[in-house]
Amino acid sequence: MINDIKLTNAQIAWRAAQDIEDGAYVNLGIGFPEMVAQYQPEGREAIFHTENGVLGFGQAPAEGDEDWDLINAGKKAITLKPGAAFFHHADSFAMVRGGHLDVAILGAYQIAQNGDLANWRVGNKGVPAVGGAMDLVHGAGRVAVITDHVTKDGKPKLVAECTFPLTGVGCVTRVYTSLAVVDIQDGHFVLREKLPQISLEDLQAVTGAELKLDGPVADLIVPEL
Amino acid sequence: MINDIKLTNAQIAWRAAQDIEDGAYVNLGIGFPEMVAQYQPEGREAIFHTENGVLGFGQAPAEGDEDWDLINAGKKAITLKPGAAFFHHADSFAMVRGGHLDVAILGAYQIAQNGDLANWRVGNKGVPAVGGAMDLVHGAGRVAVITDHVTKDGKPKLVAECTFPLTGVGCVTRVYTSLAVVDIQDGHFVLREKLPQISLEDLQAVTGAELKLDGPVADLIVPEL
Amino acid sequence: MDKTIATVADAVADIHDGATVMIGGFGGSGAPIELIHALIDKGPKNLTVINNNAGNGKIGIGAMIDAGMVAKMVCSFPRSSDPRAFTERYLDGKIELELVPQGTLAERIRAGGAGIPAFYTPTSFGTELAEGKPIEVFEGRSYVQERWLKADFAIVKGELGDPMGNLTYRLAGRNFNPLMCMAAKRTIAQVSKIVQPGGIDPEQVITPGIFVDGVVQVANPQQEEALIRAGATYP
Amino acid sequence: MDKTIATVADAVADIHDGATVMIGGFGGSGAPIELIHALIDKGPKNLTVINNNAGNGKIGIGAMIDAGMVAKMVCSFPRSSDPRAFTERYLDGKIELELVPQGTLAERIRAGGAGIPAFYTPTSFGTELAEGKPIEVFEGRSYVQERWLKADFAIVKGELGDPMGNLTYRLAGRNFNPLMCMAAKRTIAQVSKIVQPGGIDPEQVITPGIFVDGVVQVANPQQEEALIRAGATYP
Repeated sequence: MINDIKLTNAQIAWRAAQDIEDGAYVNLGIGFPEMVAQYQPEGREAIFHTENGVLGFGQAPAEGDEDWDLINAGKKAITLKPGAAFFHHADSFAMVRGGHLDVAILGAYQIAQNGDLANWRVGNKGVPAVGGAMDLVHGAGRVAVITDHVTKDGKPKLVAECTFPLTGVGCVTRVYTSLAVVDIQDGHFVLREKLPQISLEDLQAVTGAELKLDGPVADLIVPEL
Repeated sequence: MINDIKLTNAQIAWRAAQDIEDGAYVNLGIGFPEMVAQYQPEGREAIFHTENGVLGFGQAPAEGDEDWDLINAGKKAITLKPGAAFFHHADSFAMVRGGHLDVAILGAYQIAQNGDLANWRVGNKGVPAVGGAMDLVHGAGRVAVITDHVTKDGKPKLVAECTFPLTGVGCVTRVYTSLAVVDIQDGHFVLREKLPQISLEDLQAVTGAELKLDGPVADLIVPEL
Repeated sequence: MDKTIATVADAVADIHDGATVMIGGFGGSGAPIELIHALIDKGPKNLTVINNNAGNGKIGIGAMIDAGMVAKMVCSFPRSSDPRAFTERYLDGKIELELVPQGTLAERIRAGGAGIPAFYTPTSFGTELAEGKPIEVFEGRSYVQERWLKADFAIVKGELGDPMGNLTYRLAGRNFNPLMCMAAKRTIAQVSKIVQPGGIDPEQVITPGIFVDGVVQVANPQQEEALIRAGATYP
Repeated sequence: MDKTIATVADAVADIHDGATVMIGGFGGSGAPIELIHALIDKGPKNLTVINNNAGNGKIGIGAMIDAGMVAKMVCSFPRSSDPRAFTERYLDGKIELELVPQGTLAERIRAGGAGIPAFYTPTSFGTELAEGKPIEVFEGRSYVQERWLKADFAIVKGELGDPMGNLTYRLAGRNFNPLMCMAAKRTIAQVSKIVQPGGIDPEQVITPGIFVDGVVQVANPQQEEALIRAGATYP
């Protein structure tokens, strides 16, 4: 049932994009979070940062126009907007760690009610790879997560305590899911928006820790994209 | 007597310059050590570093041609040689601390036989000022000192233990004085060269710790400048 | 995005009593004289000023000190050709001094900008400037633990700037300026010329705009050293 | 002063068995493919390789691993579109991995170049990558102590170089290259073009020559990503 009425990834990305202020410096995690760039509201322009040393990049180039020296952290070809800048990796992570980014939007395996994030590895098997994830959860003014509300087999991704290896401790402040928008405050999930078709009880049933209420819960908008 | 037969500052600077290899990266302390740049042997070219972010500078410009954005650490106007580079202060001291300079040549109030250097303040009065002195004594391949052998009132500057506040611990490896060239090895002064007119006894009498011998003592050359 | 500011007075308008202010430059090279003088016009008191030096003559930081605005200097070399303003007040106990080795000063400022709360350096080990600081041995050598340095404001001088805040510098005027841009809550740059976004080649940007909050054009900036040689005073 | 080297074979001739080698680039961007391939031709064994990644496909670092030259990788992200070379050996226990968060990797390399033996970062606090590392609290927040990272050799890719060793980079090909130049005992750069001293504007030098020991011209360098898409293998 839950799977029939939920936001698509594009719709989650759209919702997250609505909270990005004009002129904000933003890092979008590799993969799904990169979609957020496509849904900046009219009249607002965020400046996107990528770990490998570019500030102010734009869309992907047309196929065949790629310059493989000009890529993002996901190793995808990008283009530059006017006013872009290049810098080396230490300066790039000075921006991250030094608190110069306004927003980082990341994917997640699990988010705990105290803001702990697990998004780099699900167990001890295979080849571990961390990239910039553990840096990005520190320093940005807001660290937000976009994610399906539950795993593919229906288990909660918003949990009382992470069971997967942590990326960062107490770092996430807002989660945009396929069903809801949830803030993390004082060690608790606080529900801000939910799909109107879903009852609070049903939402709570697929959430691994208590969803507190703190004022009215708004309807989560379902944009036509 | 000692004061009648001694090298001039220019001659001390000349002697120090003879030990600088072709292609060496060199920082010369403010004031007297700057003279060393004038006596590079024919056919050798050192690259000079200044703390405020220039590598590869040359002579002072003609009076009236100064550009006061282009100065050295002593705030004197400089010119650039081909292949020069600018960088910020953190990168500049990365060069210093990171061991990238081959030679630093500094002035001194006192040098102890264990290599301790005192060259930034003589007591607790007045306004203390340290500049880059405490950084320069670390990281360069060789830290050398040029100095008169004794103070203006005839007291030894090469001492058993520094009595003035330290700039650095165990950092100096060679001292070029107005009377001698002295290495610092294993906690001792080792005499390498002396003015032939001065006896070992007379030299020892104006030196505050034992001058050890380790092989022959060469004559200190008195260049005509 | 447009970070340009119309006047130097507007540029320093937020700098308040008690603020910590980093001021770029090394001696007169890269010193933002017009911003400093605008700050003197505004006149906040009780400032902590971070600069390599502590003013020269009766202009710039020297004039700030003379105007009684500076409670504390953090610097490496409070001497100059005319250090009277600082020296008198220091010897009278009217201004505080935190003396920091120059490379440590640069690295502490970079650390403040880079989110590194502390680091170890060989500099000052065994000297009075290391007193009271933690010492740790790495690979058989002793190092001093130093803390980051941050500020409420940085005022710096660039050569080109654009509305995104990207900056270049002129010659050795770079010095502390790019580091201070990183380490302040609010960074204001005066530049000789404001160009359009893209007017600075992205490979030639020295300070990326993320580190800069405001850019004001001062088309023909004064040079501290030239002013001092001309015997200038401010105001 | 002339740091130019005639051939890539000469450039890597000193890299010996057991050496620690930093290799610049992020994925294929800024990766010195010709120097890596010259190193494969020479064939030293038992290398520790420091790079953000751990090779892609059957060229570059992937080919080094396939040639059995690499005993240990220090990297942040040993995954790629074709990570087979590393993955197989890692899962077989034939290659060691030191996994380092990307920003910490960059800062550790810079620290190695800057004479900073250790620093504190918030990154990895509370995670398994901080296990065994000293933790310290500054201003109420916990930080992990990380050590510098140095190497015997660095091989990097620049765009312009001069005989003094000054370098520029191309677009985002800068990445780890300038940091690695600082942190190795001997740094070799391949560049698209060697210009005369002064051919790079002193204000546009990204890596000052003091950090570089040898410069070799590779006029039309190959791009790793393009090679992989073409299904290339080396040798």
